[in-house]
Amino acid sequence: MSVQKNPPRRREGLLFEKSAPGKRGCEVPAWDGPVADALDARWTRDEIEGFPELSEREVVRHFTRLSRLNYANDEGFYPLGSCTMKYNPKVNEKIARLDGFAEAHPLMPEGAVQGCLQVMADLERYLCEITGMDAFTLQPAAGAQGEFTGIKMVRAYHQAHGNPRQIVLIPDSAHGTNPASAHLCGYRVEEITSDERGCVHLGDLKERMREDVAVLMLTNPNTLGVFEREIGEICRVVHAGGGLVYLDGANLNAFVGVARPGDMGVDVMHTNLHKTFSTPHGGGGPGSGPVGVKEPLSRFLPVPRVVRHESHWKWSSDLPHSIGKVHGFYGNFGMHVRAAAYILANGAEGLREIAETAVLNANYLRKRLEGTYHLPYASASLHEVILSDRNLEKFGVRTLDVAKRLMDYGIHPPTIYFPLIVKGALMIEPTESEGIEDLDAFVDAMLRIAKEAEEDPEMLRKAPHTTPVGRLDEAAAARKPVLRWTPPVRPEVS
Amino acid sequence: MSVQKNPPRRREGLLFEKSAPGKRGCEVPAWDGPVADALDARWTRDEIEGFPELSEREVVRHFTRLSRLNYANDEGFYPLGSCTMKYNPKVNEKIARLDGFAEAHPLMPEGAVQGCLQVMADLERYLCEITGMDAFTLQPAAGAQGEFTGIKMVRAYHQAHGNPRQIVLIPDSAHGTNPASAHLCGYRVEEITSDERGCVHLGDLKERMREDVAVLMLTNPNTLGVFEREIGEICRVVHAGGGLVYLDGANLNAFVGVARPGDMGVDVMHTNLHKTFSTPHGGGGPGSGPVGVKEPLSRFLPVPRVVRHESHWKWSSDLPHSIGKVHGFYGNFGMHVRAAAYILANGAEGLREIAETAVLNANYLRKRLEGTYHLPYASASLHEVILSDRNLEKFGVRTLDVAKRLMDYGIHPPTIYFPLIVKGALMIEPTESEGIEDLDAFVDAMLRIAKEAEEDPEMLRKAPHTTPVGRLDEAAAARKPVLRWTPPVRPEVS
Amino acid sequence: MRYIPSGPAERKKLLLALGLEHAEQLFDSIPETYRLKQPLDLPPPHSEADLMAYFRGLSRNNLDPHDSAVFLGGGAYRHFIPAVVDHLISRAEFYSSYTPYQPEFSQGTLQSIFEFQTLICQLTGLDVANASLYDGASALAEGILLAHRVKRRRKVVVAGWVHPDYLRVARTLTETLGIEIVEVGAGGGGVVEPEAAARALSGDSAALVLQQPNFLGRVEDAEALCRAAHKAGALGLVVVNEAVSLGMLKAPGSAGADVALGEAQSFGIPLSYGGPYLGFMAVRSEFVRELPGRLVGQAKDSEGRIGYVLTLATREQHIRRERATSNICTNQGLCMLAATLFMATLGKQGMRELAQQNRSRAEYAKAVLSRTPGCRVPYSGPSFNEFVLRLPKDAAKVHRSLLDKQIVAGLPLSEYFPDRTQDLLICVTETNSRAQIDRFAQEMGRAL
Amino acid sequence: MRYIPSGPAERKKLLLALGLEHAEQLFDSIPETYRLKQPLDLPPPHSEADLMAYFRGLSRNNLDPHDSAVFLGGGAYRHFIPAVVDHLISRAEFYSSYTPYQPEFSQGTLQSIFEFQTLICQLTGLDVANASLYDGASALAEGILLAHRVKRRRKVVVAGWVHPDYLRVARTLTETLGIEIVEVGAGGGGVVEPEAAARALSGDSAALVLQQPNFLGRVEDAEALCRAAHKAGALGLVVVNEAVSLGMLKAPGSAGADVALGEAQSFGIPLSYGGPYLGFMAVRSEFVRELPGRLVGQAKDSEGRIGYVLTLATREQHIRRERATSNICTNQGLCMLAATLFMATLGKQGMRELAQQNRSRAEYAKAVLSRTPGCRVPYSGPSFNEFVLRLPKDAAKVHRSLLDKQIVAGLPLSEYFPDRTQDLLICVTETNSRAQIDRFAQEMGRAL
Ligand SMILES: Cc1ncc(COP(=O)(O)O)c(C=O)c1O
Ligand SMILES: Cc1ncc(COP(=O)(O)O)c(C=O)c1O
Repeated sequence: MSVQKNPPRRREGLLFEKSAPGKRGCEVPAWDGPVADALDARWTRDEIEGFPELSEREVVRHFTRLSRLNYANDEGFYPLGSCTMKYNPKVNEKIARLDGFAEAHPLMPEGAVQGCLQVMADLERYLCEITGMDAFTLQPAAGAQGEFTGIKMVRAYHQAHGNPRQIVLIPDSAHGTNPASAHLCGYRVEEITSDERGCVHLGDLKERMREDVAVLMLTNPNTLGVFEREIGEICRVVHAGGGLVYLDGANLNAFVGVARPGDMGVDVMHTNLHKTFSTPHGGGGPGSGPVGVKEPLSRFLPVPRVVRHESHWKWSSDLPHSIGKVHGFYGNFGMHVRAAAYILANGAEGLREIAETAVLNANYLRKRLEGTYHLPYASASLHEVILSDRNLEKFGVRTLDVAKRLMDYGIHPPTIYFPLIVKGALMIEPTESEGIEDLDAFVDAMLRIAKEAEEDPEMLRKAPHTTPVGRLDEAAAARKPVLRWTPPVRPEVS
Repeated sequence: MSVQKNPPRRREGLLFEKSAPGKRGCEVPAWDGPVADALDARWTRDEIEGFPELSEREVVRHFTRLSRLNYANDEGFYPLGSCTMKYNPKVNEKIARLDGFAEAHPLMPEGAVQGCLQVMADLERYLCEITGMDAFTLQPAAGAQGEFTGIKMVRAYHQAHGNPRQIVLIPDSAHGTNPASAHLCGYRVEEITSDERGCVHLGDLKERMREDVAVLMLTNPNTLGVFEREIGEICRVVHAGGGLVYLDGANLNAFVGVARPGDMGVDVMHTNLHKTFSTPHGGGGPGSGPVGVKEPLSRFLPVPRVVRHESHWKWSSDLPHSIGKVHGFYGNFGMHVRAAAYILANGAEGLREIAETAVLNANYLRKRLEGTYHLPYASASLHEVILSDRNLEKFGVRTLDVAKRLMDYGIHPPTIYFPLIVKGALMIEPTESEGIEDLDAFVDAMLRIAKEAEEDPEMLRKAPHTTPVGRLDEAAAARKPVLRWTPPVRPEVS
Repeated sequence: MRYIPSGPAERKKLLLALGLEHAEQLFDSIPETYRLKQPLDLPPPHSEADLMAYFRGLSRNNLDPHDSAVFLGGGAYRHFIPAVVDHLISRAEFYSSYTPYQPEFSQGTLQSIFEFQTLICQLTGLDVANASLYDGASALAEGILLAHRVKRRRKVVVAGWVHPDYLRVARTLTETLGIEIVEVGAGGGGVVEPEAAARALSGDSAALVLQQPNFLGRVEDAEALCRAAHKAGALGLVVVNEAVSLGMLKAPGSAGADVALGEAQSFGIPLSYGGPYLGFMAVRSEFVRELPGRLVGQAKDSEGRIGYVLTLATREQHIRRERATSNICTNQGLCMLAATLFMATLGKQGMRELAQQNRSRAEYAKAVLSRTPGCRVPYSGPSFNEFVLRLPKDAAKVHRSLLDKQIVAGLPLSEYFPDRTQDLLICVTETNSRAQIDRFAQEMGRAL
Repeated sequence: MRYIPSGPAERKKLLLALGLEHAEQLFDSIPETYRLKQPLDLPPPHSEADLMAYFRGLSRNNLDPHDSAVFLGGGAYRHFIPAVVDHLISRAEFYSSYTPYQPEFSQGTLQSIFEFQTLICQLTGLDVANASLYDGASALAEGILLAHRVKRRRKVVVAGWVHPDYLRVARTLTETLGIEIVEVGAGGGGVVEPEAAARALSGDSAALVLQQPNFLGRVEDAEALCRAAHKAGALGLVVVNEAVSLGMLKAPGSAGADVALGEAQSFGIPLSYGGPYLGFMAVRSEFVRELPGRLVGQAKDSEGRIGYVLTLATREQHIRRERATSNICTNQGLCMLAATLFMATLGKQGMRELAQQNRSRAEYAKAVLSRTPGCRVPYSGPSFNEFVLRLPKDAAKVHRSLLDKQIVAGLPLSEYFPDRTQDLLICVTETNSRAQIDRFAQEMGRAL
């Protein structure tokens, strides 16, 4: 019988496939002045070939449908490790959209944008207090750009002391942006191995800490969610060799309000406003990666700096040793407002409660899942816990299968296969934004999947079964990449 | 094997089930003044028993999840007949939320709300032009309240002529609000039968048109989507008997910009801004049901009226024969703004294009579905087409089954079992907001369902199969109604 | 037209499918004589940018709400609205759908209504609540009609200061059914004497109506009044038009009310120049089949899963037509959702604190304003967030002069009661800062 | 804290499950010495109402955008944004999700990116575009790095008026890799002479960079410049910072560019005081494996259904680490979506008309302003929506005095080039009405 209880859903076509001539979704405003003479044809184009023509209704329906093919953090558990998928307060969206902010042109005279400058000055001050650093720049547009900015200042610092040095030390558990940023600053990267606790191998560090080492890029808690207890000693070793310590502050959520990197010997760090400070992840951005420094590095900060001048805020570029600019204007201001609002909403107590709850949640998950899933490092966890697929190997089930199957339970998978030092890693970061109900639902699903691995591994290997599309063949897609729509070739009319 | 490819989704609990003590989603603002002494206990209450305690995050997640259990007009075809589920322009939402409008208190001095008064005056003028009536009131909060207001004015009119009369004539195809509104105005309702074309049976009308008939409530095009061609003659008959003609303008979308009720002999009418004029249906409202009258009835309009006074707009209650007020303030202003914006966006051409496209779409569906589905009335269709389940009877499949099954195809069912004069009615109103792609998808689904009726009627009778819950037992729910959550009774602790 | 998905090409294709040549033929069933020979006389189509500019301009012809201090209540209240409310009611799944006739496709709306009904029951201390009515005024009319149906008596006694507009609407909506509304004036304290109300009640009284707090902001003795009603065999109807007071004042149900109804605009719904607002009604369970409007109940599917459906529809017009409990069809759905979100977000503690703070701010304002030479508060008994201030001179004039200072000094009572020329009805909510209140008192002093 | 779902009861329960007594124990792995002994010194927690009031107050310390006439461009442009853009990017499914690592749960984001990539290719006339970069300035740096990788040459020639901030950023981002950026000044017409550019190019030139229209608003001869670049074996890089111009000016790809990159803020992204904006980059297909940033490609599942995935990830840092094409990870996702929505809504005709109207308004402004006695337009050749106006006296002073009249008279060029004391860079878009332009000219006349 051809009848199916679940008839196949229509695929949502591309914008271009829905287009038909003569339509538009928005008219230009009426203009009652003269129409300019056309420019000479050598400067101009014909119509934009292939560009879609759609009504407003169709645009709305298309993207509403597309949105419903996405999973949202507002909808359910989203434990993407290292990404801190916390709740994005709605009021922040409203604040960032206040006309006075949203319509402020970046080249406005300072007197016309005192509100914006105040927000930025406030945020710099809050970040200094929260991290224990002496000064912040808000220019970097994301964490990776923050890393670049920080390392570039390190370089300027060493240069000012006569020698930029050549090497950046990075633990093997670090995020890929660390080596990439170091490289972009003209440094050679050397890896530090992790010890059996998952932490920086102190012996290895000491060995590699030579005089051409510019900086150690440390992540703390590291990507295993483990606090580098020996950070004091680490900093001493590096400083003794004339090097500096950079902190990748992506994991600040683990201890915000509890401890401060600036008190631990860190010289320069970035923080991701789209992680600890709740600015929305937006399907991949925009983010913001402010960089904080200790006093000796502050003369290298990017310009312009927001400074107080009598009763007003002003921009100053009077910083001769500055590394220059890393952003076309002042960074992602829209994210600065949101982060400032988030800090004000929380206050000191609220921030501490964030760290406590994030760590509590992660440890609860660890407690309930370890055993069933293999726990590669037994060290105490802070805000995230890393498990692996070792216990499922005997059924031929891998981390990828577990991740895909979670979707059938209506849950977003954790980060997988990172950090690289854990084979088949499942990197689970619940954040403080999950309550018992959703934590337990995740645990239940994970435990059921472990059972399914035993009972029906084949089904797992074909998961997900309930998503708009099934498991996509990424390898094939990379082999013959189709990166844009092109008009279908019409069979010639005979 | 206990493993299921599609594991059951968790039910989203009620707010009350998610509550835990000590939480709140919003704090009150800081108050730096004195705290008032507590009122005497005889005036006050203890805590609100059972009221939920939730964080903001939980509220957002709960309602985001609930929203995803809904089907949206922005998502797909929603051919709910008689409801005109057209596209709701996004800019109208933005306009209605402009601070100046959204924060205007209704008791503000007139000088402080000239913007609001202008909007209302504009809209009244537009509606007069569009319908051909002489004056409009915007007070009624929805169509049914508009009906009441109109009939009440009819009563006042007759009363002013010495006798309120006793009877309201209403065709048997009319919407249930018509008789209910007439009744509320103290009238007795008499039904007019429909003829074989689905229109007012002229003979029956003539017979019933006695001197105690106050008004005929006519829907045109009627609920079959058929234009009452003889409206001229109908009005003559009623007027000859000293009666008035009320037009239920719910179906104005069928001929807006093409013809005007005011030119056909209608004395009073309502229009639903949430239908023809695109204000959002909001899951059941709010709506708005302005009422238009011809000059002889205008002295009975509700007060206050917005009037011009020198260079300003003012409220005037100087209308001694007014029926009084039907709304606490001036009606659903938020809907007035949206409707005015919609009319301005369209202009005369746009409005006409609406009617043309709505009728075109309905006739296209009719053309493709008649035959497979039974067409009870062969008269020309305007904006909607009524089919029935007659052809499926032999398979034991009813209209309800077709409606439920449509959901499995991702399409909202049409209005069903209305109008009452068609057995097993499927009342399909595509509106102008559907393009060929969605019209065809609906046709395809309907044709497949007709085939499924033949091949697997049992499956149809159990549809839907893919929705968050299956077919709900409404009869059982009405028998023992559970209309609110109550705390679970805890087993006594022994 | 940008809102219509079919362009010229698609239009042609559809016409072709119908064998038509031009669109005019679609209207062949409308007699030629009625068809417009020329386009409507309306402004030209506006681009979105021009539309936005036009309406922004109009909105700026209103008083700037963020550059003024507004002390207006009188049936519409300015309260803070948490951002989650607008965020969620703006989801297309809520705002672009309609009455949940098809429950399997509408569980989001249905469950929200079920939650709303429960919240209203909890707040009012009654058993059943409906899914909304148009506004507080029409809710009062519906309440009176309900009492009329239940009691089959034709008189309704209105005790003391009920919102005058509510009464006007109630009269318009009920008078043709022969219902007579009798008002019992308030005593000197700004509240009605229960004895006076008792005297007005008789064997043909269907209900006694009181407003809590009343139109002058005073707390009525609802318990005594309801007792009097019951004694006369009438229902006790309590009208609430400042719903925030429910966080603090005795629940109508606990005070003996049979019906609580009113306006819930205060719960997350913008002032929006008077609408859309949110009428509500809750009753004792014995009257459930007499309730007007939609009701949602719990149901199950064949697998035993819980869901929600519209229920007891036989009360409604689409089934019972002229014998329905009301003619209402489209109600205030999205406002209901906003109120549900508001209540859920504030929660048990928030609702209480909000009420308390409204009162604290109002008491503070009462204190500082009554210290202004010549001003006094004529009714000294308990009030919530509104009170009457009596000036030594014409209140409307003072009101106008304060407007130039960007202060809306409440409502001159003369607008409703021409003889009350010296009274201002002043409302203070959590949106009025101490600085605003102090400035108000200062400028009042100058204006006198 | 209202953003955290666990209250005191749940917290206790979780602690109990871990066998802990108090939360401090959770941090045992952080050495005691580092743990804060007292709370951070931050303002107290703000209720939502107070938060809103505080930031609304700050936002009102900025110039009221609806009560002023702003003629500023210079890399950020005020354009009308259709309401659908904000409505759709505000859907939680888009804005609260992250990089689509798990394609089966992210088809909405992935398909949008695929559409964006296509739209950018169509606009630029090139073959492949990525999923976004931080902003136009960093896109230029990435473009230079790409040319450096492809050509293995260390010099980059910048021809004429490229945005000075873009150059500063490009320098910061590329200089440590030994890349040298050489500038070739523009000629008297405000554009660079192709011959001058050709002379500056040599065997160690990796690329020639030009901006179209250039920083002074003039249209460069991109074709001739790219030809010169190719002759020297270098790539032609075209920077676009007013993306609306692409609706009218020759597509960079058609003019011979190998790489088109820049800023697409003009497409539906609010000015927002300089960010977040939207860097983009498109290249000829031969360079696809050298592209920085994310790329989405088409894929299939086992049933042959089409879907979209992140692809060619081996270019990226999380796989290739220090040998990646760039360090970028989080990009400008939601801005990319806004731009996609903007382009889809305007569509083929809208993009063209928008460009034309920008030019018409700018030409009108040019005409009326240059009629002001003493003012002239020093560069008379073709321009788009920006142009330089030369005043008879100090431009910064005039600028300041017009500000008092609520007119932001463009950008005094002295802010970037101290010797250009008499020049204003003026931008006119569809948001500047004729009345605004006329008033600008009038007030300019008075100010001189
Ligand atoms: C540990 C760590 N470092 C750095 C980054 C890079 O930050 P961004 O994506 O903001 O550029 C990430 C982001 O995922 C991260 O998790
Ligand atoms: C024909 C007709 N008349 C009247 C009404 C009642 O209008 P409202 O729901 O706005 O009260 C409707 C609503 O569905 C209708 O379709």
